Amino acid sequence: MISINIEKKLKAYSGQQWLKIDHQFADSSITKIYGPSGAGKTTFLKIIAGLVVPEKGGITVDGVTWLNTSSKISLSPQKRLVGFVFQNYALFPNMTVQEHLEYASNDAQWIQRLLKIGKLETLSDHKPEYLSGGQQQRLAILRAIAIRPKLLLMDEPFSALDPKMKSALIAELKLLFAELKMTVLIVSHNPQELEGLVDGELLINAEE
Amino acid sequence: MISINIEKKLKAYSGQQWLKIDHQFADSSITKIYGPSGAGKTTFLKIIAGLVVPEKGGITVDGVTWLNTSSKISLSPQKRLVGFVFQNYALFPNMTVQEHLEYASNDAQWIQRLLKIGKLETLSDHKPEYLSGGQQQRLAILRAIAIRPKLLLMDEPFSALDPKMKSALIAELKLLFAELKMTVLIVSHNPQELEGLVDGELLINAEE
Amino acid sequence: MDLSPIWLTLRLASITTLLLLLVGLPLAWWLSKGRSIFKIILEAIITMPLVLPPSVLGFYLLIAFSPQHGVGKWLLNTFNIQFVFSFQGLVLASVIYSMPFMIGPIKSALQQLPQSLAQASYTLGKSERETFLRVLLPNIKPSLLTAMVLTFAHTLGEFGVVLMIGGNIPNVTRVASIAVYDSVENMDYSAANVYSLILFTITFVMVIGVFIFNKAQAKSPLE
Amino acid sequence: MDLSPIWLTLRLASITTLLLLLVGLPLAWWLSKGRSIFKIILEAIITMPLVLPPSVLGFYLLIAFSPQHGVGKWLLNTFNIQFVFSFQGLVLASVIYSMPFMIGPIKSALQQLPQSLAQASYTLGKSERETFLRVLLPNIKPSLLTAMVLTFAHTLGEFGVVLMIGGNIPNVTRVASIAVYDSVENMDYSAANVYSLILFTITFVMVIGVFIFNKAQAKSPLE
Amino acid sequence: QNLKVATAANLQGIIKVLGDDFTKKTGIGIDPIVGSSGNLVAQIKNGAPFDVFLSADMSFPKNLFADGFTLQKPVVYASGSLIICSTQNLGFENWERLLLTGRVKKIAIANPTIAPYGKAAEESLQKKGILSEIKSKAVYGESISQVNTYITTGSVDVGFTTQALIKDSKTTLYYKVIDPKTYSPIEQGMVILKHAQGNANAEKFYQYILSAEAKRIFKEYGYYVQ
Ligand SMILES: Nc1ncnc2c1ncn2[C@@H]1O[C@H](COP(=O)(O)OP(=O)(O)OP(=O)(O)O)[C@@H](O)[C@H]1O
Ligand SMILES: Nc1ncnc2c1ncn2[C@@H]1O[C@H](COP(=O)(O)OP(=O)(O)OP(=O)(O)O)[C@@H](O)[C@H]1O
Ligand code: MOO
Ligand SMILES: [Mg+2]
Ligand SMILES: [Mg+2]
Repeated sequence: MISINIEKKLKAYSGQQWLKIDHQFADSSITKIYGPSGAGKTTFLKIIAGLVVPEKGGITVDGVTWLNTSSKISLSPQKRLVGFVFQNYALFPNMTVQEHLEYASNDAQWIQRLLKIGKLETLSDHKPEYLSGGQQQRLAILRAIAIRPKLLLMDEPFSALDPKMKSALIAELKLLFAELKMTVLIVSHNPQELEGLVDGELLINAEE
Repeated sequence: MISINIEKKLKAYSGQQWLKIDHQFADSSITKIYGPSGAGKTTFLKIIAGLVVPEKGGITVDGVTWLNTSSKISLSPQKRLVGFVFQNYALFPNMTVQEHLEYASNDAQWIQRLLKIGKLETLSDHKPEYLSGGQQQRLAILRAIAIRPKLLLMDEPFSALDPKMKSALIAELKLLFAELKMTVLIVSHNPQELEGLVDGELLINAEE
Repeated sequence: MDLSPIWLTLRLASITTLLLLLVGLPLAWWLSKGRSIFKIILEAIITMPLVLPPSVLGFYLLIAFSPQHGVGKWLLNTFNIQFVFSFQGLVLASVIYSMPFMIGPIKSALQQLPQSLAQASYTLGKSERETFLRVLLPNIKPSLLTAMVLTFAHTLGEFGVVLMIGGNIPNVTRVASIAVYDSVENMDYSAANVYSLILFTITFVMVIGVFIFNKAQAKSPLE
Repeated sequence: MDLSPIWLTLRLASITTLLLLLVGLPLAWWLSKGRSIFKIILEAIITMPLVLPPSVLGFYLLIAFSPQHGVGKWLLNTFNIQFVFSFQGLVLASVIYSMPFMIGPIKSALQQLPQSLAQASYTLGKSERETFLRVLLPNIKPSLLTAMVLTFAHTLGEFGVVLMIGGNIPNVTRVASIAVYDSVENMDYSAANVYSLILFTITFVMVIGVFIFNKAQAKSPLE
Repeated sequence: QNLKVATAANLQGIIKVLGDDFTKKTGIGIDPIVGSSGNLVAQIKNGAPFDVFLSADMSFPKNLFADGFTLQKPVVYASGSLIICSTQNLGFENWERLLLTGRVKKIAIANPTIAPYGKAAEESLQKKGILSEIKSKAVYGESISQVNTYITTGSVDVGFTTQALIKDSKTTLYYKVIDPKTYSPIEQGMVILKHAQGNANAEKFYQYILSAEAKRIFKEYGYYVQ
C-alpha cells in the first residue's frame, strides 16, 4: 500500500497556491488522476518519484518510508525506482528506440515484447527526432515500463495517440499491469479514455 | 481557396511510404485532419508552412503559388506567414509568456485579449519552464494566433487541456476564427473534441 | 610603477572582444547551419592560429605586414596604415589569434539547439537575423559568456605574438604581458608580481561577475 | 631535419588532452550542477591560467617546483619526481594551462541541456555517473569535440610556459614551438617554415577529420 | 622624442644605468627595447622604428650592415665575461671536476646556436674535455636572461652566464670567472640604424657608448673593454 500525505507550495498564479494531498493507493490498483490545468498533477507525480521535494509531508510504500520531511528522510529517485512517463516525454536525443529500451533493461526478449506492444518494431533504429508525436509518446511509455517498476506514474500518456492505437495499447497494458502486479497512477484529461482500465480516481485541485 | 497537391516520401517504417495529398480547403473553412499515428499529419502541416519541402507537387493560396516543385518555386515560411501550433509547442525557453506574444505582435490590446482567452493573464511573466503542460499548450496556441494569420495550422492543439478548459477555449476560438476570417486546419486524435467547430474532415493515411 | 601597460592591455582586450563579437557571431551562426565541405575547411582555417606557436604566428604577421614589401608596403603607401609596431596591428593580430575561442563554443552550442525553435520563429514571419538575435542567441547565453570570457582572458594573456610584431614600445605596444616578461628577465620579481596580481584581480573580478550575473539568470528547479 | 620535436609535441598534446578529459569532464559536470559561491570561485581560479602571460605562469611554476626548496624539494626527495626540465613537468604545466579550454565549453553546454533528461535517467535507476556518461555527454557531442580540439591545438601551440620550465632538452622538452622559435632566432627561416607547415598540416587534418566525423553524426532535416 | 635603443637581453640591467647617465649628461631620453638579439634583428628587418642596436654579438650587426639596414659598419663596444655561478656555495676552485660529481644535477647553458654566451660556455667545456660527459645534465635557456632566471630561482645547480648578473642580482650568488683564454671573445657590436638617419641624438648616444664614462660602467658590470 502507498500512503501519501504532502503539502507543496506552488509559485504559480500571482497569489500562492498549496497542493495538498492525503491519499492511499492500494497495491496493484490503477488510479486516474485528474483536475484543472495547472492544479499540480505533474508536480504530484514528481514528488512521488523523488524529483521534487515538498515543504511538508511523508510517503510510505509497503511500510518503507520514502519521504518524511520532519525526519529529513528522502530516498533518491534511483532508490524509489518508479516508472515515469513524462508529460513532455523526456526522450534521449542521442539514443535510438532500441537503445532507449536497452538503457532501461538488459532483457532482450522483454525488449522485443515491449516493441511489439508499442508497435515500434520497424522503427527500432530511429532516434526521437525522426519519430512522429505518437511514436515518441509510445516510446516514453515503453521506456518507463521496461524497468518493471512496482509503481508506474504516467503523465498524460495517451494524449498523442489516435483512438484505434490507443484502445489497442490500453488493452495490452491492462494485461501487463496485472501480470507485473503494478500499482499505476495515470494523469488524464480525457473522461472516457481510461474507462474499464482504472479502479479509482483522485481529483487534484489546488487550494488558495 | 487553398489548393494542395503534393507527394512526399516518408522514410519511416522499414519499407517506404508515400504521403500523397490532393485536397482543396475553402476560405474560412475549419477542417479536422486525422489518421493513424505516423501517417504524416505533422509532415503535411510542415509542408504547407514551408518548413519541409516535398518531392513533388504544388500549393496555391488565393491564386498565389506558394510551392511548385516543377518550376522550383517555394516561398519561405516568412512569406507564407501561417500560424503554426507545433505538436511539441516549440516555445522559446528565454521568453516569458508576455514576451512570446510581444515577439509575435506589437498590439498591446490584442495581446491582452489573447492572454484572457488563454487564461494566462496571471502567468504573463513566467517562462515556459515554470508552466504546466496545459499552460504551455495554450501559450503555443496564442502565439500562433497573435500574428493574425489568414491560415492557421494546429497540430494536436488541445491534447493537454482538461475538458472544461478545452470547451471554453474552443468556444472563444470559434468566435475569433470567424472574426479574423481564418482558414484553419486542426490535427486531432479525439473524435469528439472538435464537434460543432469544424466544417470538414480530411483523413491522412500513408500509402506503401 | 608604470601602470600604462595595464590600461593598454585592457583596451586591447576589450576592443578585440568587441570586434570578435561583431565578426564572430555571424560567422559562428553561419557555420552552425548545415555543413558544406567549404564550411568545414573555413572552420579548420579559423582554428589554425590556435595551433601555431604564437611567436610563429607573430613572425608570419611580421613578414606579411612588413612595410618593406608586399601587402604591408601597399597598405602604408595607400592608406598610411602600418600594422607592425602599432596598436592597430596588435588588434588585428589578437582578433586573428583569439577567433577560435569566440567561434568554437558558440557554434557548437547553436548546433545543439533543437531546430524547432528557429522554425517556430520563421512561421512568425521573423527573418533569420532576428531569429538569431532574439531566439537562438539568448538560449545559449552560458556558451556566449564562456566564449567572451575565454576571448577576453586569452587576449589579456597574449604574449608571443605581441613580442614579435609589437616592438615593446611604451604606450603603443608595451602590453602587460610584455611588461611582466621584462620584469622577470630583469629579475625585478616584485614588479612582475604586482603586474600579475593586477591582471589576476581584473580577470578574477570579471569572471566572478559574469558567473554571478549568469546565476541570477540560471534556471532554478521547481522547489 | 630533426623531426623529434614534432613527435614530442604530438605526444604532449595527446597526453594532455587525455588527462584533461579524465579530470575535466567530472569537474565540468560538477561545476554545471547548481552554483555555490565556492564553485564560482573555483571556476574563476581554473580560468586564471588563461589570463596570465604564459611566460609568467611558467615562471611561477619554476619557482614552485624548483628542487632547491619547498614543494619541489619535497617531491624530489619523497617521490624522486622533478617537474622542472622534465617531460612530466610539461604535462603538468599543459594540463593547468589548457584546463579552461576543456572545462568552459563543456560546462556551458551541460547547463543548456533540459533538466528532464537527467531526471528521466534517474527514474530508470541510473546513477548520476551513468547518467552523465550515457545521456548528458552524448547530447553535447559538438561541444565536447570543440573542447577537445581547442585543448589539443592549444597545447600544440604552447610556447611560453615550455620555454620557461622546459630547458629545451632534445627528446625530452624540446617541443616543436621551441624548435621553430630557435630557427627564427637563428634566421633559419626555412626550417621555421617546415616545422610550422608540419604543425599546420597535422592540425588541419585533425580538425577536418573531427568535423567530418561530426557531420556524419549531425542531424539531418526531414527532407 | 626619446631615442629607441634595441638592446640585447644581457644588457637588461646595465642599460638603465647607461641610459640615466647619458640623459643626465645630454638631456636626451632613451627608450630601451629589450629582447633577444635574434628577435630584435627580425623586427628591425621588418620595419621596427629603432635608432640604435646594441647586440650581444658581432654577427647580427654584421648581417644588418650587409643587408643595408645600418648607417655604418658595426663596432665592438664591449666584450662579455663568462662566469660559472650558483646560489649554493659549492666551491668553484675546481669547477670542471665539480660538474662531473653527483652534487650537480642540472647545468644551465644559453642555447649555443643562438646565444653567444652559450657558445662560449660550450667552447670552454670542450677545452676542458668534459662537454660530452655533462651533456645529459645540460638545460638550455633561450637567452642569457633565461639562464639567469634558472640560476637565481635555484632551478638548476649551476649555470654559465654573464658577469653582469652578479651586479644585478639581489640574492647572494657564488661564482667564478671563467678563464677568457678558454673561449673566443664574446664581442658585442653596435650599429646606428637607418631609422636614425639625420638624427644627431643617435650619433651622440653612439659616441657616449664608446666613451670613457660608459666603459667605466661596462667594466663595473664585468665586461671587458679596450
Ligand atoms: N518548475 C516550476 N517552478 C515553479 N512553478 C512551477 C514549475 N512548474 C510548474 N509550476 C507551476 O505549478 C503549477 C502546477 O504545475 P503542474 O505542472 O503540476 O500542473 P498540472 O496539474 O500538471 O497541469 P497540466 O494539466 O496543465 O499539465 C502550475 O500553475 C505551474 O505554473
Ligand atoms: N525528421 C524526420 N525525418 C525522417 N522521417 C521522419 C521525420 N519525422 C518523422 N518522420 C517519419 O515520418 C512519418 C510521418 O511522421 P509525422 O510526424 O508526420 O506523423 P503524424 O501523422 O504527425 O503522427 P502522430 O499522430 O504520431 O504525430 C513517421 O513514420 C515518422 O517516423
Ligand atoms: O640577445 Mo642575448 O643577450 O644573446 O640573450
Ligand atoms: Mg502536467
Ligand atoms: Mg504528428
